[in-house]
Amino acid sequence: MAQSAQTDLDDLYGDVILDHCRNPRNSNPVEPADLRADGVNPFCGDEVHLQVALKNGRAARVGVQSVGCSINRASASIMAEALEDKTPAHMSALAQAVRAMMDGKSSTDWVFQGHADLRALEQVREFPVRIKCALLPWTTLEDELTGRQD
Amino acid sequence: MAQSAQTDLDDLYGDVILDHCRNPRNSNPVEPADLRADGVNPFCGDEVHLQVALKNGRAARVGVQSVGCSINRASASIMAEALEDKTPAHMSALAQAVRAMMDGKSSTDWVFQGHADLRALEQVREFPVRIKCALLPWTTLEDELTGRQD
Amino acid sequence: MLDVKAIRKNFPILDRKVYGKPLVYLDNAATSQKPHSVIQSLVDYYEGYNANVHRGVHALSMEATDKYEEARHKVARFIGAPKPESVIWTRNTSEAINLVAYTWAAANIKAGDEIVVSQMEHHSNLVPWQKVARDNGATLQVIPITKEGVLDPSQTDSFITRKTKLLAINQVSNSLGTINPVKSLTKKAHAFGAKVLIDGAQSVPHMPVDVKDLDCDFLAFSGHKMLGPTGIGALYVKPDVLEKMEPFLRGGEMVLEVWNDRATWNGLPMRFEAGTPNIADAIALGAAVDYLTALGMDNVREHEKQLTQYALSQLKQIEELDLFGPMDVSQRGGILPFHNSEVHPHDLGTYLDREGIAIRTGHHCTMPLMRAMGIVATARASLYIYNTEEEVDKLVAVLKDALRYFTDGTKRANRPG
Amino acid sequence: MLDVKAIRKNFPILDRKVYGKPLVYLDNAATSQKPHSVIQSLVDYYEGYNANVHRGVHALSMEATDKYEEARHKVARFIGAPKPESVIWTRNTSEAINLVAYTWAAANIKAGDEIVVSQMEHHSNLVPWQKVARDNGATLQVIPITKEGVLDPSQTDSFITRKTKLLAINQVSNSLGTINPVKSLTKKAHAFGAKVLIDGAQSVPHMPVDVKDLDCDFLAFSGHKMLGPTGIGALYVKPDVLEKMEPFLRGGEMVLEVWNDRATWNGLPMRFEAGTPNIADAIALGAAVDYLTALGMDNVREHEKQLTQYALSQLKQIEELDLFGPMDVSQRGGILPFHNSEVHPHDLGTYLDREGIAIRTGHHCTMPLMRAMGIVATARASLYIYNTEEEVDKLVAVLKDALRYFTDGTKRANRPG
Ligand SMILES: Cc1ncc(COP(=O)(O)O)c(C=O)c1O
Ligand SMILES: Cc1ncc(COP(=O)(O)O)c(C=O)c1O
Repeated sequence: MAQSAQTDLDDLYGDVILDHCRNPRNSNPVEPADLRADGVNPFCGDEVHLQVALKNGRAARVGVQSVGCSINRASASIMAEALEDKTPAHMSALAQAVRAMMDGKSSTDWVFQGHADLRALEQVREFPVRIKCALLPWTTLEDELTGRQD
Repeated sequence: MAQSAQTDLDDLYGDVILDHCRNPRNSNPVEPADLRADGVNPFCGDEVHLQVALKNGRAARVGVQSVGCSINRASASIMAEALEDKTPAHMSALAQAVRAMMDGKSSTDWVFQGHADLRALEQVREFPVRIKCALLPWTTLEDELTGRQD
Repeated sequence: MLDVKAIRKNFPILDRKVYGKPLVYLDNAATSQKPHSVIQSLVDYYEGYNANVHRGVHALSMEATDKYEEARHKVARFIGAPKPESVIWTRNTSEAINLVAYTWAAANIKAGDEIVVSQMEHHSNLVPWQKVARDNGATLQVIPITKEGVLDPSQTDSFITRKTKLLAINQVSNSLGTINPVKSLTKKAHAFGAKVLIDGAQSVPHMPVDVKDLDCDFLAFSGHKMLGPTGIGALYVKPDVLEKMEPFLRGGEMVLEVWNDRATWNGLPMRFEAGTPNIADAIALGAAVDYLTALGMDNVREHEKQLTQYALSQLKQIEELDLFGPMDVSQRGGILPFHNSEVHPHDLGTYLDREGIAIRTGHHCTMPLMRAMGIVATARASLYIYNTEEEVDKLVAVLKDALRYFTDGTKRANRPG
Repeated sequence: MLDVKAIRKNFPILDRKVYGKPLVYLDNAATSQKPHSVIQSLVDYYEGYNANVHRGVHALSMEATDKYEEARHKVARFIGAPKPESVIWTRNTSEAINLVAYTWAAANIKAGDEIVVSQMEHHSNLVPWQKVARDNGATLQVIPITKEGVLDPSQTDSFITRKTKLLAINQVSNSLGTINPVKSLTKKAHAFGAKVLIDGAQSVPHMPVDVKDLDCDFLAFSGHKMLGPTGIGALYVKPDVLEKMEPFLRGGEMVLEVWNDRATWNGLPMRFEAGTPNIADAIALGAAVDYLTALGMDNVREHEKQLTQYALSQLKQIEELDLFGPMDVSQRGGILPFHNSEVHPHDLGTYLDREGIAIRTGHHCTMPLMRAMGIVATARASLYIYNTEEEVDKLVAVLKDALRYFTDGTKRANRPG
């Protein structure tokens, strides 16, 4: 009975997602940190905590801890990996690109170069109620970055 | 085209109703009066004004003036005629009997003896929205009578 | 122009007979009839994807949420709202106006302020302001009307002043048909810093209405008067005003986080929609908007204008009848109140009913207007997209019969059979 | 007992496939599905006698008014209300509770008074009281619950005191299934002169509820959870309390006479129903009540009790699952919340959905309860008259698969194809 569901589900919970979910990257807290943000989705209890230490304007150390459903946790881990060595401006571009991708907007391919795992999040679009779960890490990051620009 | 409607309508606007409507009985104000009541239905502007002068505990002179639709006016005139020579207790019984008749309850025939015209009001039951019009004179009377008993 | 014959086929109820006569439905200002597509959208919902909306993780809930929010988009587009979130679902126009009274007005109207309405408001756009005025120590000002049933132009300006905090006015009067110059009034009120609420119950169903063009702060209207089901209406609020409004009804859906002693509010428009919404009827109102949009609101207006013109010209020929409202159809919606000094409107209404003709009689929820006109009640025929000149002819013919019936003592003898 | 097979035939949506699988609808606490008779009653209304109610002199309006008021009678009889006029139509439970908060409570709760609720209230029976308490200087008291998810019997009594002005409590918890002893609580509260509001959203659809027996002052419930359409619910108010209540929404229908500066109120229940009501859905709720009455509410309760017993016994066998709420089904409605510490409810919900099984996941509008239980969200299956043991078996089987899928790293390799 469950086999056919798995075929569908494997689109959502693909190997990349499950791998990140089970083996989250850069999950140790970073201290001291130049960027620091915490995000919560009170509806489902998803949480994300983010720290970045910059060196020469680039992420030298990244820490992301997440709680909640697998989509949120995988997205947080994918983000933790993607932020390595990035400038804040580049982080911003990544976050915007992920949001655009989830909105179904044409994706700006160059952003994804070297970040194949980001593409795995695209599957979440087929599960509209879960998009918020996938976006929480990224909106948390964006809020921190735009907050700094103010 | 209108003929068939008239067949129906003549049930409501029967000869008795139209006769009372056009030639209202006891329509002159009575002064001085022992019973005096005024009723209004603000929804449609129907009005009833009632005065009764008693002598030896019976209605010696009755005055009823009405404004509004034909059903209200006919009912007021029928009432004006029916109250002649009645005791307040008998008036009360009449009012209750009319109300029961309009509610579709079994009518207490003795009340209607000698008041054939009261029966004409029974047709209004077929026109539910007009029942209030027919009842206004009677509820106005009842309010006055029960008010006196308090 | 409208293909009325084709339109009529879409309305199942128009096949109905009343007392053996074809239904002539001329009570559209009270509520409109519904096309098949609207009724079918209810069936589709309940047979196919009924579920509670928002946050449901299962397929039915996602489908219902999509269609429900799509309906909000449709309604928003229909009235030219800048964002779908500026459209809040309500039960009807009355609830929409009360929502503003309990939230924006309760918080912003201060002692000494003035709330301005007109003498031709529906009770729903008058009684809520009476309470706000009393509670907050403000004054209710009523713009008088002329004998023709339009806002008195010599006086209107003097009512909108620095003291005005809110102008609440209908765009089309349900009792007179009068089209009020709400755009220019809004401009005047805004010049004094006042907010403007437009009661669109009788305009949104019948003519193009664009909130950006009108620039109003609030627009209230009912779905059931515009081919939609009963139980659903909407309040449009200008985004910057809405952002600052405190919630009205409290409970599920409208909160973000809740503790025992406090709560934070959800985003717009959910903040104003506590509890399970009227999902099916919102979706069906979307279907009604689709229907009207396909016809084109300019065409709807043009049809009604021409039919109103025709009806006025016919009714005028019945000498015993008083007509109310402006005679210039460019200033008037398809609402036709009439009155005969000898025959009570109820008697007329009953007579017409027995011929299958549905009109409304009474004060039409505008008692202060009736009082100002020196009458208690009128009979009112009101038109919509499916009405025809033949129906108007029937109304006029039966009306003549009725007047004869009630005023001519000899009619019975003349009647055959 | 119920003939579930026959019942299922009456629900068109149950024929639906989701992702090619038969729909297993276990989200009844969110909203129930609708039988054909309810859907048909909407079609009959809109195709046959749609018209605005009250005061209409024409045939459609009289027919609509009759059916509409007949529905009120049905609902009143269904809950044992002494008079139909003590039933006020609302959109849903949330609006019904807000109506009491804005009217009776706003006028009668004084500084120093206490409003008592429980730790397991739906946001709709909590957030409105937070506002009343704050506005009126009263205190909100929250009766704690035990680990088993019932009101803490050692503490409950101490919460109902001379200071209590209102006890507002659900009869069945939508998050736990707990049946609260509302009759004895009402007695206690009345002994101190307090009024009692019962949130019947999860009880009225599922068991016999009699307001005379409970002796409550207010009972709120939603039509959409009891086979009725969305957009209609009801508030019962004890007649002597209702008589003294000021109106809530103001406008057409609820007034008797209106002047420019003031108005008098119409009789009951119209005084609380401003504007055009949700006529069609009220009539359809009447049809839903007919359906439930024909089944017999004792039978409905018995069916759910047995099915709940069965479901609990099956779910208990999944060791990795935490179950919530009382395990004694005589104290519990057909609501089955569960949780696994490793797999988030959303992931479970998505997995089940792809097998056609609709459950709800989240905080179920009871955040303070979730916090008290030390979790954020649960997955919740909830039962109704059309659910079967086979469906429970399917739930349990797929749940086992899901837990394996999300916690067993090797599952993919094991899968054929
Ligand atoms: C116990 C309880 N109270 C109140 C509500 C609110 O009902 P509605 O959303 O129909 O207003 C619900 C529905 O979820 C409920 O379960
Ligand atoms: C001008 C106007 N305002 C308000 C209303 C009230 O609308 P509803 O009864 O749908 O709340 C009406 C409807 O009769 C109306 O015509």
